[in-house]
Amino acid sequence: MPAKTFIEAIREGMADEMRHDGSIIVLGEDVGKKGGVFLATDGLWAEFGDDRVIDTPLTESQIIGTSIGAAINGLRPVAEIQFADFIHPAFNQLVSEAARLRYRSNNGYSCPMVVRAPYGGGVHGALYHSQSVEAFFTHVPGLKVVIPSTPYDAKGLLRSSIRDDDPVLFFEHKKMYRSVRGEVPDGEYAVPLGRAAVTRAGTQLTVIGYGLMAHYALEAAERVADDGISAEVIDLRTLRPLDKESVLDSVRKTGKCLVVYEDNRFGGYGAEVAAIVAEEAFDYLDGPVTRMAGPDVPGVLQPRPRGLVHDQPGEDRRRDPD
Amino acid sequence: MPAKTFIEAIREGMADEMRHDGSIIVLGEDVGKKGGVFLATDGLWAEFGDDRVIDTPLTESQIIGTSIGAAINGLRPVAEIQFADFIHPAFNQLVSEAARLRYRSNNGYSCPMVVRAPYGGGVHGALYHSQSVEAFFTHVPGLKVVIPSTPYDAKGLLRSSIRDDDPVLFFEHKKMYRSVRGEVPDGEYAVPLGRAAVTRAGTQLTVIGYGLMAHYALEAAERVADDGISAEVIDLRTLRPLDKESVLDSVRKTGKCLVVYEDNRFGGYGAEVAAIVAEEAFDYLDGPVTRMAGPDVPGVLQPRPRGLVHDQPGEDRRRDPD
Amino acid sequence: MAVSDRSASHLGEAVGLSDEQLIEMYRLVALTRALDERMWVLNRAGRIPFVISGQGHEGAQVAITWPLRKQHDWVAPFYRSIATCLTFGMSPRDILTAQYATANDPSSGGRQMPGHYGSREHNLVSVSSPVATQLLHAIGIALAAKVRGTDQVAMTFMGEGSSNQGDVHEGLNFAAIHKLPFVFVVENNGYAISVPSAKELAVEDVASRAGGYGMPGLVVDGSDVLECYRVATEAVDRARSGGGPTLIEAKVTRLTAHSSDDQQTKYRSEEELASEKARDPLPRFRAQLVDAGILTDHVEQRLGADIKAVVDDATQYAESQPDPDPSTAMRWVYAEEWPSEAPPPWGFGTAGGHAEEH
Amino acid sequence: MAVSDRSASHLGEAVGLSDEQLIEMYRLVALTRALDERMWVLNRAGRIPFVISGQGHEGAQVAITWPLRKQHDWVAPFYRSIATCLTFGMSPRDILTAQYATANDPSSGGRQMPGHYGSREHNLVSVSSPVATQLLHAIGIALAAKVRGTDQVAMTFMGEGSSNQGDVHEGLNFAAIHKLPFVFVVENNGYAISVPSAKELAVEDVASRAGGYGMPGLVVDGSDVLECYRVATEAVDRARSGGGPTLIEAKVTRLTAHSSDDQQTKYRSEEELASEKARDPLPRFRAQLVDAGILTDHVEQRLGADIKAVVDDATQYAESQPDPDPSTAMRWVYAEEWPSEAPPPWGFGTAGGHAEEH
Ligand SMILES: Cc1ncc(C[n+]2csc(CCOP(=O)(O)OP(=O)(O)O)c2C)c(N)n1
Ligand SMILES: Cc1ncc(C[n+]2csc(CCOP(=O)(O)OP(=O)(O)O)c2C)c(N)n1
Ligand SMILES: [Mg+2]
Ligand SMILES: [Mg+2]
Repeated sequence: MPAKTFIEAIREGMADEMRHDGSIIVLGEDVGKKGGVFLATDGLWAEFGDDRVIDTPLTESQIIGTSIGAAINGLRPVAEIQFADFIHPAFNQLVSEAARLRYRSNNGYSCPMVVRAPYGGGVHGALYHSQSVEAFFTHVPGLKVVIPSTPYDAKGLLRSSIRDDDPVLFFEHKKMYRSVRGEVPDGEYAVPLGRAAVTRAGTQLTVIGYGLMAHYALEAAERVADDGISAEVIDLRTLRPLDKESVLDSVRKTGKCLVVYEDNRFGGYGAEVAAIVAEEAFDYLDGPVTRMAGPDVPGVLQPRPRGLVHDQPGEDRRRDPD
Repeated sequence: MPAKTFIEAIREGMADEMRHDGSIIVLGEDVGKKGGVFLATDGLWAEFGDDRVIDTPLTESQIIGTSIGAAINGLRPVAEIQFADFIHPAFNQLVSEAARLRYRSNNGYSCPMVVRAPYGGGVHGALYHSQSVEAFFTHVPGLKVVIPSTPYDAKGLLRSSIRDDDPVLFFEHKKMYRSVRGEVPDGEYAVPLGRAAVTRAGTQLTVIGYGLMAHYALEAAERVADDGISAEVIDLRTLRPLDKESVLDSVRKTGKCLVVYEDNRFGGYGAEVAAIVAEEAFDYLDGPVTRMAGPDVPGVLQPRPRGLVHDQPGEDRRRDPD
Repeated sequence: MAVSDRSASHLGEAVGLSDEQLIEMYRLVALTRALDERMWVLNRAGRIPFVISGQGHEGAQVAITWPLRKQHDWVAPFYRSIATCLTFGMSPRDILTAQYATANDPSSGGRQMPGHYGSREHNLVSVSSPVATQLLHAIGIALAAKVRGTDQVAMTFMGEGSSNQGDVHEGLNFAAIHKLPFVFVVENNGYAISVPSAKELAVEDVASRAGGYGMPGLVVDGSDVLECYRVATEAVDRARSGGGPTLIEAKVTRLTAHSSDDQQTKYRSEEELASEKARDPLPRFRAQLVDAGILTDHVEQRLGADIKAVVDDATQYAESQPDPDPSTAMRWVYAEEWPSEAPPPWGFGTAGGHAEEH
Repeated sequence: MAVSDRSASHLGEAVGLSDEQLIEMYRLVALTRALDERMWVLNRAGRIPFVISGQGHEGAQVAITWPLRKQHDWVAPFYRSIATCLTFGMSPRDILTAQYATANDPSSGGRQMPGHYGSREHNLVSVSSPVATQLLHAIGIALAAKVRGTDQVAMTFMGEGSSNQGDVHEGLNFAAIHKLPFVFVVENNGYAISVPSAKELAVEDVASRAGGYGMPGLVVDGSDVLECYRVATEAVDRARSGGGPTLIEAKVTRLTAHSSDDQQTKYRSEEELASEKARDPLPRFRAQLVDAGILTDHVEQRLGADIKAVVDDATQYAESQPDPDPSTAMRWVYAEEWPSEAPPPWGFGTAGGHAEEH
């Protein structure tokens, strides 16, 4: 299998599906000629043209609202929000409209659409280019939320998301776009929504993560293995619906659970996972369900050698000019 | 002390503070002549005039964004969002702007403002007039979130919120406006933000709630008392910052914890409370931290004699014409 | 002139409508009014919990919806769009089952509050409560029509207060850029609940904003049914033929309080309320048709009886339909089967029910 | 004509500016350009991580900001507003410490990305990243000015792409209704990153939208500094005297890529890029002042030396300032003391630190 970067897998996922299904359109800011600010849609406009790859005005609510309408009338829009941080102007359209259309019409209408957005820190984005926004949406009945961590999963989950008949938010960790590589088969394959992956087997502790944190969890597990600690690592992949069974099965086996997320700790997605484990695996726990998460400040603080350092751009560069 | 309804206490709270501090303005849809759709601002326009009680156009993002600016330039706006369900168009202004202004300017700017909004079900509001939206905001560093449950607390917490130098979201359960009465002193008093109230002492179980659920928790505690179960009830009152100490003190004493919230269960505010208790009181727990919450559907389902019944308007009336 | 005579009156000829069509338009206006009045009676009698009314708006709604092709074009209505829904294919039974929130209410199966209409069968997009969101849906529908080449037109309706929402700005801009087959109808009744026009906007006409997006903006007297029809026909033709979107602002009057929860005398004077009656489209349209000899006594009697029967039928029907089964309240948060195709070979039938976590 | 001569040239007289003022305006334009160019050099040299530039916008920014009263009026700037910030009181050191994100950067103390300016001292509202939000803040400031009777004017700036955001619609509407002392400046450079005007809006001028809100909308050539000044003076005067808001659209050119992360040759042709150079305000303003005899060789040399010294100083200063102390990163999520008054007797000093839960 050819090794691809995370972003290549995503780009291919879109292109493959667009070839297969003429009802798929891509829309968003700068997704056309420029191919997106991260180049996730690079080449799509050249291949599929103006009608199917649409550079929208700088208006996120319009991007989502228009996608809803287009989905109602037979298209499968894949919308890009340039940074997850800028999804907030579209919050009403996502939460009040996309999420509820099927329910409120008693299954009369549906809204098959995907919203892709780069999220996450570690790229010196500070307050407005580093947010994790998943918790705002995993709370919303009617939305599905996907966060892949490998190129293989990214392409496979994107395919499932595009073919899903409900709105799916697909968050891509921007630090992973070019730094993470992995094998991606050429043929059609899909990774089902709603299934976590046990990415490392272990017996003494379950570490649950997603996105970039799924990688960090694996790294940490390898490191503590030297100390004789056997950690099982679960990459959730789909946050809503949560694969509760995989999580609970693992914790019932290991008896300990650590939930890792990059977002602000208080009220983040990991709180739900921790609460579920604490309630439903209580009899198996031999220690508290613990969480490791971002501190409760706007923007991202990153662990650095000298301690927590604010993730902002000036700094690093000055220490390390390349 | 005179007994007042919940909404009277809120109205009085605003009027008292406006008399005391000329920099306070009230703005929102229909808050003027009409006095608000629930009459929470009734009489304010007559007393304080056009400049201080402003009927805005039907534009929530403007209401919040304008309030931020007014706060920057010396006013203390108290904005009303007609229903909490309609706060979503203002999500970006609240989360990206109000919450971050102080932090991003390194304490150069602040944003003292209150956003009042009626929330909650039980009034046949169905999908769009019954939501609990607190979890979207309790997750956001920089925002404070208050949900009072008694007229006394409502007035006292509103005063503290108005005088607070940070943005405070103040959610009022609309079913309580006229159905809940209680004593409210005439003089100046305040209830501090960030302090929970133990509203019933008990030894065997801690029940944690807020808003209408704080009442239901009390009722339930009385009921199980007949069965010899001694439940302690905590009314959180302020959701962010959470009074963690009161919660943990109680659970460490009782060894059991039930968190009750009306919002959709998955990812709701109670998940954070449960996660904290499960982690920080683990050694004291002799049973799982459990949650009782709304089901994961849009809108509100209400417990009814025959089971969970969808909270929609037609039904009830037809069974019980008054 | 006999109605059965298919030849058009002068009145009809001038606007390109047959007398039958004029009478059908009139019937829809009068039927909507009767249905709406019935809703208030049912509300006062405690049978239905809430009314939000279209009285005063019906003439504009019928006339502007009329040029659309049923079950081909699309409408994203709002809570006052009863006449629009009836004109576009919904029945009085459909409307009243929504008020009663019965199990078979086609709008939402009893899930929504009254006034939130919608019908997949009739290409009427399901109404939600947050105002103005539907504009973007209609524009997305129009985009899909253009991309797919379906020759469809999408139309949406809202009040002048709602037109100040940010979504409207973003949507009109997008529709104009792509010259979408879209018509935006503002029913300007001078109030957003209690807030009068002067506090909602600093200009007389919402339509004066259209030029700033690059689309025509037309103001029409909403009590002049035939003028509304003329303007709408032009807009729909322009949309369908690739000429792009149009904004139509119909000046209407709100003959009732905002809703059954509102007391409008708190903010509208008795004189104002009395004088607004003169802008009622129903008597004006009636007089026009009577003067033109189209609406004879005979026809009027027939229509009156027919309308009464239909409204009575709808009431009795809705009264007798069962409530939604509480056990269904958890359904359709997500797709429960794979509607568009058989699950593909690799088996990602995600729709095969992601059992919601409880 | 000697510069020290306080008499105005014909050029200055025509617009009501002294020669000293004209030269100071020119100095600000040239200084901003030099500072901006330095930022790119520092970026290429790996000293600062990101540049978002105002090159091509400086003339309009200086001239339009000029009529405001420093430390009295208010500005809500955007990321390209370097010239505006300098004109309104920030120093080159302030700008470069923001690029370097030093501890003493007055914009954010090194918390924000470069380009997010702000200064409480100078009534410059802190810039955030989501575009267009600042418009509502400026309008709120103007509302407070009106309610408090402070005689202040609030001005905000943004690109034409950003002007399509819903917040702009909601804000302009509100400002017009209340006739607020507010000026909205659109710096139209024809692109929103890679998206050209024609895909951003269907009209030539954003200013054509002003009428629909009930405010004047003026288009001005942004490379014509004195015309920008004239138009802005009129708008600020109108705002201050109770005449309500104005929209000014300055047609400018973006002489650089969108930012240091952008490759504009992917979407702009070499010819276009070459021809856009003709719209650079700097040489045009220079020629005007030279022709009028205001900018003599002598003055120009002095300015050049001065500007170089100031830019060098700012660079060295910013280079040498310490990083923010990591331990401060958790501060100022909330107020940490009671800033506005002593805690009241009943002691609700909520600000007495709600220790954040960790
Ligand atoms: C986003 C949002 N905010 C507030 C409301 C509450 N609300 C419902 S109708 C209405 C007034 C609408 O006025 P207008 O658009 O003029 O329509 P009209 O009712 O006059 O026909 C308001 C404020 C809402 N439904 N949605
Ligand atoms: C809400 C939001 N969406 C997207 C972005 C990313 N973004 C930053 S600048 C920009 C283009 C702005 O174009 P314009 O308003 O014309 O200003 P210009 O940069 O051309 O001066 C975009 C899309 C953002 N900052 N905020
Ligand atoms: Mg209206
Ligand atoms: Mg631009």
